[in-house]
Amino acid sequence: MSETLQTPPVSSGKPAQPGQPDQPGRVYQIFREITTGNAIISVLAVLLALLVGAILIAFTNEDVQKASVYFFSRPGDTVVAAWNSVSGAYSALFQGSVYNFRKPDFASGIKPLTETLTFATPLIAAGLGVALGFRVGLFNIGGRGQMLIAAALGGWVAFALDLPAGIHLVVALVVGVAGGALWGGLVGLLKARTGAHEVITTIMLNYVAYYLVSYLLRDGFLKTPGSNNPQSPASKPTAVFPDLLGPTYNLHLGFILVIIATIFTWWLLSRSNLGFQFRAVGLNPHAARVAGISVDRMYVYAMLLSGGLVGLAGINQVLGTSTSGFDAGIDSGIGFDAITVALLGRSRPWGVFAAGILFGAFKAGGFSMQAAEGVPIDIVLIVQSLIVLFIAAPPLVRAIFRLPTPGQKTPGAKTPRKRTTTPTEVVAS
Amino acid sequence: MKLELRGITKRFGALVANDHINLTVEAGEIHALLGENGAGKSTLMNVLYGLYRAEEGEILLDDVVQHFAGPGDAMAAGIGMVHQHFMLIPVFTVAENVMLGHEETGFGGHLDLPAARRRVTEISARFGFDVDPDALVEDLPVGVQQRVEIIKALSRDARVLVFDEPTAVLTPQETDELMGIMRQLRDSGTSIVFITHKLREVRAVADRITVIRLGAVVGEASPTASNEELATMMVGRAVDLTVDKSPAEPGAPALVVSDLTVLDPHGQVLVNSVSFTVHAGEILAIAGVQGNGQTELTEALMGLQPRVSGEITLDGSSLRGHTVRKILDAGVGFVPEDRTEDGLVSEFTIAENLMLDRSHQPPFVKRFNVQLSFLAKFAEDKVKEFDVRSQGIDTLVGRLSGGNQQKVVLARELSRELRLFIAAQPTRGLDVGSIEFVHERIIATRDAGTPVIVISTELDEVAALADRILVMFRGRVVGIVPGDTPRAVLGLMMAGETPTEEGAAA
Amino acid sequence: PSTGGATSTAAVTNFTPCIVSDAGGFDDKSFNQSSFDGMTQAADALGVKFKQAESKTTDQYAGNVSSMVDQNCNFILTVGFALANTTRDAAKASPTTDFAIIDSALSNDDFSPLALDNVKPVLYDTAQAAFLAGYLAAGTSKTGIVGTYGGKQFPSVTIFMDGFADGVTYYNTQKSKSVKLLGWDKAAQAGTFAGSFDDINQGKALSTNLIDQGADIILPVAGPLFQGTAQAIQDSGKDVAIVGVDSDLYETAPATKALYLTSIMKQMADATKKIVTDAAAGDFSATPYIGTLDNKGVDIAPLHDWESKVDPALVKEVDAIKADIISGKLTVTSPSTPK
Amino acid sequence: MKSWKTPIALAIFTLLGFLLLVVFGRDGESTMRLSTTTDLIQLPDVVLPTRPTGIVVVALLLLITAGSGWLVRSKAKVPLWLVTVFAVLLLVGFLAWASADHTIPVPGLLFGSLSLAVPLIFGALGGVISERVGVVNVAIEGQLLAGAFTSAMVASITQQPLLGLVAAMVAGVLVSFVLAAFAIKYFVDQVIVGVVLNVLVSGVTGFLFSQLLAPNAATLNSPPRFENINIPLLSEIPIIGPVFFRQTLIVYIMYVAVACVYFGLFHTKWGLRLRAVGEHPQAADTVGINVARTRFWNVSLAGAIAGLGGAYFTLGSVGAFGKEMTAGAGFIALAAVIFGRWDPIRATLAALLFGFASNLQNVLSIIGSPVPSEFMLMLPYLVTIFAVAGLVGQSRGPAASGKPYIKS
Ligand SMILES: Nc1ncnc2c1ncn2[C@@H]1O[C@H](COP(=O)(O)OP(=O)(O)OP(=O)(O)O)[C@@H](O)[C@H]1O
Ligand SMILES: Nc1ncnc2c1ncn2[C@@H]1O[C@H](COP(=O)(O)OP(=O)(O)OP(=O)(O)O)[C@@H](O)[C@H]1O
Ligand SMILES: [Mg+2]
Ligand SMILES: [Mg+2]
Repeated sequence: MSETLQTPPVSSGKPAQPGQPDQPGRVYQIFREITTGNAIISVLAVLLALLVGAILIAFTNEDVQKASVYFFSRPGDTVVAAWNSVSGAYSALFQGSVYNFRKPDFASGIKPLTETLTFATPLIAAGLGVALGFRVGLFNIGGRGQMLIAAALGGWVAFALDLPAGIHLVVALVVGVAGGALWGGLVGLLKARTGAHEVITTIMLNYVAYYLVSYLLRDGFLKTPGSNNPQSPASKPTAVFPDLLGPTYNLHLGFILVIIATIFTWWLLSRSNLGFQFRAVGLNPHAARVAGISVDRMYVYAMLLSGGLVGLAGINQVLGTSTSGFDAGIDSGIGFDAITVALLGRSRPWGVFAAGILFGAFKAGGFSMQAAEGVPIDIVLIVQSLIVLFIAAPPLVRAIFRLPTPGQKTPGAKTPRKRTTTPTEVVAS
Repeated sequence: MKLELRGITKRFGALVANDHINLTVEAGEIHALLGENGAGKSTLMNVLYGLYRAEEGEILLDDVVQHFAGPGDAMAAGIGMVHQHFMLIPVFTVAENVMLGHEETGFGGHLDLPAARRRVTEISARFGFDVDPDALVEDLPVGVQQRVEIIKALSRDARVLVFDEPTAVLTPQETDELMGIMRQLRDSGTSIVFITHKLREVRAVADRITVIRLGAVVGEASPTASNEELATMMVGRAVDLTVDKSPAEPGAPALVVSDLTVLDPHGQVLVNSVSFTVHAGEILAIAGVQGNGQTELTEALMGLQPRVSGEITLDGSSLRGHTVRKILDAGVGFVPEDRTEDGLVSEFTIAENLMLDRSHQPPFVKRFNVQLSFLAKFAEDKVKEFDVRSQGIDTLVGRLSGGNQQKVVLARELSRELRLFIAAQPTRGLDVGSIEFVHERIIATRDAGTPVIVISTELDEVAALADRILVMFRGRVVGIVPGDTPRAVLGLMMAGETPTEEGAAA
Repeated sequence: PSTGGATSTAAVTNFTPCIVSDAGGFDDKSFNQSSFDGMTQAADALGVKFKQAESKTTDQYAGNVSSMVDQNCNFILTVGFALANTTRDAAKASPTTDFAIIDSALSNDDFSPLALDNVKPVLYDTAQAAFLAGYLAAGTSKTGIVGTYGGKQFPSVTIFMDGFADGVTYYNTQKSKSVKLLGWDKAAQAGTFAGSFDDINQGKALSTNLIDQGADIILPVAGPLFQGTAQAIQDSGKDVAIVGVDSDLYETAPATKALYLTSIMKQMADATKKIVTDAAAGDFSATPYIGTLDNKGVDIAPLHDWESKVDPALVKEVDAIKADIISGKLTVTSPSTPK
Repeated sequence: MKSWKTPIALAIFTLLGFLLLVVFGRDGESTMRLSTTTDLIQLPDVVLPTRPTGIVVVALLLLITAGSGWLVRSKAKVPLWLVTVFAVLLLVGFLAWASADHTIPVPGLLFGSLSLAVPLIFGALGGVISERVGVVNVAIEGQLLAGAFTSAMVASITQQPLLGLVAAMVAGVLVSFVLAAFAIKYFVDQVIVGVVLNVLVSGVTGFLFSQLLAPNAATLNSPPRFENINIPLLSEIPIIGPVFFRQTLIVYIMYVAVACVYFGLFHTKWGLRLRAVGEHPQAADTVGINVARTRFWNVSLAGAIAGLGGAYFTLGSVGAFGKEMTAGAGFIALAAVIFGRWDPIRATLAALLFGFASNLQNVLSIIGSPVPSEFMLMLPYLVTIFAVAGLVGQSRGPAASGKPYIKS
C-alpha cells in the first residue's frame, strides 16, 4: 500500500552508523500506526463507535423509552428492550451491508455485499481524486461541483446522443471525466496564474456548478422534454454501465473502472515520473522548484487529474447508479464524504479503496437499519462519524482500552520541519 | 552560576543520544563542547533547557538539584539558550520576538512595545549590535537573526548561557564580535556553554573543552591543544585539516556574466550590475557577508529569480530567461544554500532525492515510468561513492545528519555531466570530517575541468578552495582577487573597501 | 430478486404501510411532512405500525425503496417527483406491492406517460387554490404591491406562484386595478428564489427586501423559510401579511399566527390517510388522485385572525371564483401543473 | 519591475462596463432611495437618467484605467484607493443599469447585506483565531449549527435570550473541545476532525430537532428574539445609522468582537503568544509558552465566537431553529478567513463583500431581472472568485497551522 519508490533491496555494504537513529521518531510512529492501521486498534475503534452508537440507539428507541418509564419496578424490561433495539439495529447493519442470513440461498444472501461495493464505487473514485490533490498539497473541496459538471456533460451524452453500444458508453465516460477535469483544472489554473487559494475557489465553484446544473435541468439542454420536473431524461441503454453479476445485483462496470482508477492512481503516484514530481511538490515545493519542477504546472495537472477522478464518480452516478435521470442533487454529498474517505485512507490509493468500501458498507447498511429497526438516519450518520473519529485516533482508543503504546515511549522529533502535506497545511499555506 | 550535569542519559528509541554525560561549568567560565555531527551536543543542551526530559541524570545549579518541566522552568532558573536552529518567529518583528514569553504589558494585556524596543536597543548598544527593533525577522539576513537570538537570551538576564553553534552563519568579524561579547559576559560571572565546529574559535575563546563522541564524553582538552589533536579526539581518527590542492589550470572562459542586475518585488536592487567570468577548471569563490546579494546572484544564475536583467552565457549560449529545468539540463549543477528547504525533500528517501532534478528524462524515467531498479543501483553506487551513512537507500533523508544530507545533495549534483558547478555554503553546519570530504569533492570537480563557483561566508573555506575570490558588498562586486589574498584584506573588502592595487590586478 | 411479501388480501393486522421521503426529510414543513402526518394518522386509525425511511441524498432513493420492499411492506408511499423513476422501477420489480407517489406521475424512459397497476400517482392542481389566494391578496393589499419568492425553481414551487400571479392579474382585470406582483413573472417563468429550503436567514433577507419595495402581502413558497418572512415583518413594524403554503400555517405554526392572511393548502394528510386505509382494506386502485378545489384536495385556509381585516365582499368574490373554478367556468393553468 | 496585472484587469472591467452600460444600456430613470421612512433626516431620492449615467461612469472608468496604465509605465504602483474608486464607480453604474425604472432602497440593501454577513463574520473570527493558533478549523459550520440549535432551545426554555447566547457559546466550545482534544491531544488530522464534526453536529441537531424541537415547537423552539436597539444619535446618521446602529445586541457584540479580536491579536500579550504558537510552536515552547494549552483554550474561544454566530440565526434573525439552517455559511466563513488573509478586519470585509453580493442579488431578482434565477444566485460566488483571483492572489497562512505539535 505504500507508494514510496520501494527500490528493490540491494544488500547495503555499510553498517548503520552508530550515531544514526535506528528507530523512527514519534511523529513517524504515529503516522506509521495510522498508515498501516494496526488491526487491533481499528477493530477496537469500530467497537468503541458501535458501543457509543448502541447507547444512542437504545436511548432513542421507542420500546426502550416505554420500558424505562417503569424502569424501577421492572428494570429487566428496559434492558431487554435496549438489547433488542441495539442487536436488531446492528444485525440490520450487517445484513444490509455484508450478508443477509434471512435469505434462503447464498446468491441472494450475498447481495448486500454487492450493494456495499456499488455504493463504495463513487466514494472510491472521488476519494482518489481528493487524495491525489492532497499528495500535491492541494485541498480539493470541490468534489460536488466536479461531480455535477461530470454528471451533466456525461449524462447529456448518455441521453441525447445516439451512438452504437460500447462507443456510446466510452464517449459518455470520457466526456464526463473531462468535464470533471475541466472544472477541477480551472481551480488549478486560477491557483497557478493568480495564486487564488484552492479552498476558496473550490467552495465557490461548487455553488456555481450547482446553480448552473439546476438551470440546465430546468431550462437548458438537460431538461426532459415534455416534463416540467427539473430532472434529466434517462440514460440510453447503450450508455449504461453493464451489470457485473447479472441483473439480480446492482454492481456494475463502474466498480471495475474504479479498480482500474485505483491501480492507475497508485501507478501514477508511486511509479510514474509525473507522480514523483507531484509528491515532490506536495512535500516541499521550494525544493521542487529548485530541482526544475514547475510547481504551477504541477498544480494545474494535479487539479485536472483530481477533477477527472472526481468526475469519474459523477459519471458513475449517471451511467451506473441513477440511470433513470438525475437532478441537481446527483452528487449526493459524495464530494464531501470523499474528503473523509481520502484522509481515512491516508491519501494512499489502496487505503482510499479500503476506506471507500467501509463507507459504502455504512451507506448500504444504513438503509436496513432505518427500514428494519426504525433507527433514524441521523443516528446512522452519528455512528459513522464516530467510527471515523476513533479510527483516526489510535492513541485515544489505546488510552481508553489501556493498551500499551507499541514499543516503548519514544519521545522524538518535535514539530517536523515538513510532514507529509496534509490538507490542513494547505489550508493555511 | 555554576552548572553541573550528572549522568545525563537521553534515548531516542533505541538510539542513546546522551550516555551518562557528566559536565561541569564553573561560574565565569566559557566551556566549549566539541563533537561530530550527531554526537549529541544539541540533545544534551536541550535536556538542560527543559526541552527534552532525560531518562536518567540530574541537573544542578549552584549545587542545587533542578527539576525542569519545560523551558519556562529552565529560564526561570536563569538558563538561556541560543539555539542551533533559530527559534525566531519569522513574521514577528525583532522586538516582538525578544519580548515573547516575558512580555511587558499595560492595561488589559496591551503589549508595551516601546519598552521592548528600548530593551532591544539597550542590549544592542551594550554589545555593539546594529539591530532595528521594528524590522521583521524574515527580512533580516541570517547573521542579524543570529544576533536577535542572542539579544533574546541576554534580555532575560540568563546566568547560564548556552550557545549552540552560533557562529555557523556569522562572518569572521561578526564571530570576533560575538567572542568579545562572550568574554564580556564571562567576566561578569555568566557561565557559558559554547558549541561550535570551528576549532579556531574554540581555541580563541574557551577556558575548557569537553569532547563528545557517539553520545558519551571522550575527554577534556585544553585550549592550547592543536587543531589536529582536537579533530582526532572528536572523530576518533586522524583528520587531514588542510585539503591538498594543486594549482588551477584554467581553461577557456566558460561562464560569462555581464551586467547582471536583480530586483526584488518592490523594485529594490539586490544585485547591482555584476560582471565576472569563470574559466573551465577553476574555482571562483564568492565571498561576502551574508545578505549582500550572493544568494540572489546564484538564484539568478539558476533561473530562480524573476526580475533579472543583464546577460549570462555558458559556453557561449545564453542562460538568461530560461526555466530552472533548462538551466539544469544545460549542465549546471547546483547545491543550494539551505539544503533542507531548497535542496532536499526530507520525506523522500535517499534514492528519491538522488533523482529529484532528473525526474523527466532517461535513464531515470522511461515512458513515464520511474526506472526503479536503475534508481536502486544508482543510489547504491552513489551512497557508496559519497560515503552517505544511512541504513540504506530507502532511509528518509530527513533522518540523516546534516553532513550526510549534504552528501546526498552533492552526490546528486555531481553525478551528472556538468558544465558548471555552483555550490552555496556547501559546508555550513558540518563537522570537520564532513568538511574535509566536501572540499575534496569540490576540488576533484574542478580538476576534472569543470568551472566551479563556491559561495561562502567562511573565510577558511574560501582560503581552502578558491583560485580566485570575488567579494560582494551591497549587491556590487568590490573586487576580484587571487585565491591567496590574506584574510585581513578580504575582511576589509567584505566591509566594502576597495582592494589595494596588488589585489585588484588579478 | 427480492419477493414482495404482500398478499393482495392482507388482513389489517398484517398490513405494513411504509413511507420514503425525498431529500427534504420528514420535517420539511412541506409535502414530506404532510404525507408523513397522513401516514401516521392512517396507521393509528388502522392500529398498525408503519415503517419509514428518510432520504438525505438522492443516491439513497433506490436503496430506501428497495429495503422497504425487503421489509415486506404491503404499501409504499414515496414522496416527491424525484422518486418517480425509482418508484416505477421498484413497482415493476415487485408487482405484488402497492405504491403511491406524491406529486408526480410516471413516465417511461422515452418520456411517454406510463400507468402501472400497482402505482397510484397523487397529484395536486395547486394553482387553483393559489389563484384564490392571489385574488384575495390583491384585494387586501393596501400598497397595491404583493410579493412572492420560492425556495428553488421547481415546478412544485412555481405552480403556487403561477396560480397566485393569475389570481392577482384576474383581480386587476376584474377591478381595473394595477396591483403589482414582485418576485414572479409568470410569462417569463422567472422570479426570486432563495436557492435553498433550509436557509431561513436568506428567507428573511428576501422578505425584508420585498417589504422595502412596498409589498404588504408575501407568499413564501420555501418550506420553513416562511419563518424568516414572519421575522422580517415583525422587524419592519409594518402591517404585512403572509400567505402560507402546503398546510394551514395557523394550525401548524401558530407562533406567528397573527400574520397569516390565509394559506394555500394541499390536503395531503387527508389524501394520504385515505389512500393508505383504502389499501389496507384491499381497495387499492391505481387511478391517479388529483387534488382540486372540487374534491377539496387543494383549498385555501380560513382567514382566522384576518377575518375582520378583510372586506367581506372580497371574501364573497373569492367564494364565487372558487365556484367558477369548480364548475369549470374559470380555468386555471400553469406550465407546472402535474402531468 | 512593472506589473501590468492591475491595468489589464481594469481594462477588462472597463470593457465589460462599456458593453453592459453603453452597448446594452437601458433607458429610463434609476432611483436610489437613501433614507428609510423612520429617519429623522430625510435625504431626497437620487434620480439618475440610466443611460447617461452609464456613459459617464464608463468614461470615468476609462480615465482611471488609462491613469493606472500611465502609472505602471512610469514605474509607480497603482494605489489601492484608485482601484477602490474604480470598483465603487463600476458598482454605481451597474446599480443604475439594473434599476432602470425602479427604486433601490440603499439602506435596505446594505442592512440586508449586513444581516447576511453577521454569522459569516462570527464564523470567520472563530476561524481566524483557531488557524492563527495553529489548528485548522473546518468545523465552523458545525459550530454555527450547534450554536443555533442550543441557543434556540435554551432561550425557549428559559425565555431569556441572553441565556441562549451563553448556551450558544457553550455549544460552540463543546464542538471545539472535540476538535481540540482530537487534534491537539491525539494528533488526529485536523481536517478529518473538522469534516466529521460537521457531519456529527448535523446528525445530532437534526435528530434532536425531529425528536424534540419539532414536536414541541411552542416550548422548545420559540425563543424570544433580541429586540433591535437604536443607538441614540448614531442611528440617525443618514444611511449609516439605519444600517449599523439599529441592530440587535448580537450585532453590537459582533462589532466589539471584531475590534477586540483585531486589537487582541496584534496588540496584546494574548495575541502575540497565540500567533507565535501558530507560526512556530517550537519557538514558542522555547520561551516557556505551553503550546498545547494555548492551542486548546484558543480553539475553545474560537468555538465560543462561532457559537455566537449560530445564535444570530435564531436569536438575532429568524427566531426559530430549522434543520441545516446554517446552509453552508460555515464554509463561506472558511473562505472569508483565507480571503481575508487570516486577519480579522480583512476577513470581516470579505464576509461583508459576500453578504453584499448576496443581497444585491436578492434585490435585483425582486425588481425583476432578465437573468434566470440560478444565474442570479451564482452572483456572490462568482464575485468571490473574481475578487480572490483578481485582487488578493497569493496568501500565506500561519506557518504551523494544521501541524500537530508533538513534544518529547
Ligand atoms: N526508518 C524507517 N524504517 C523502516 N522503514 C522506513 C523508514 N523510513 C522509511 N521507510 C519506508 O518508507 C516507506 C514509505 O514511508 P511512508 O509511509 O512515510 O510513505 P511516504 O514516504 O510518505 O510515501 P511517499 O514517498 O509515497 O509520499 C515505508 O513503506 C517504509 O517501508
Ligand atoms: N528528536 C529526535 N528524535 C530522534 N533522534 C534524534 C532527535 N534529535 C536528535 N536525534 C538524534 O540524536 C543524535 C544526536 O543529535 P544532536 O542534534 O544532539 O547532535 P549534535 O551533536 O548537536 O550534531 P550537530 O553537530 O549536527 O548539531 C543524532 O543521531 C540525531 O539524529
Ligand atoms: Mg547540534
Ligand atoms: Mg514520502
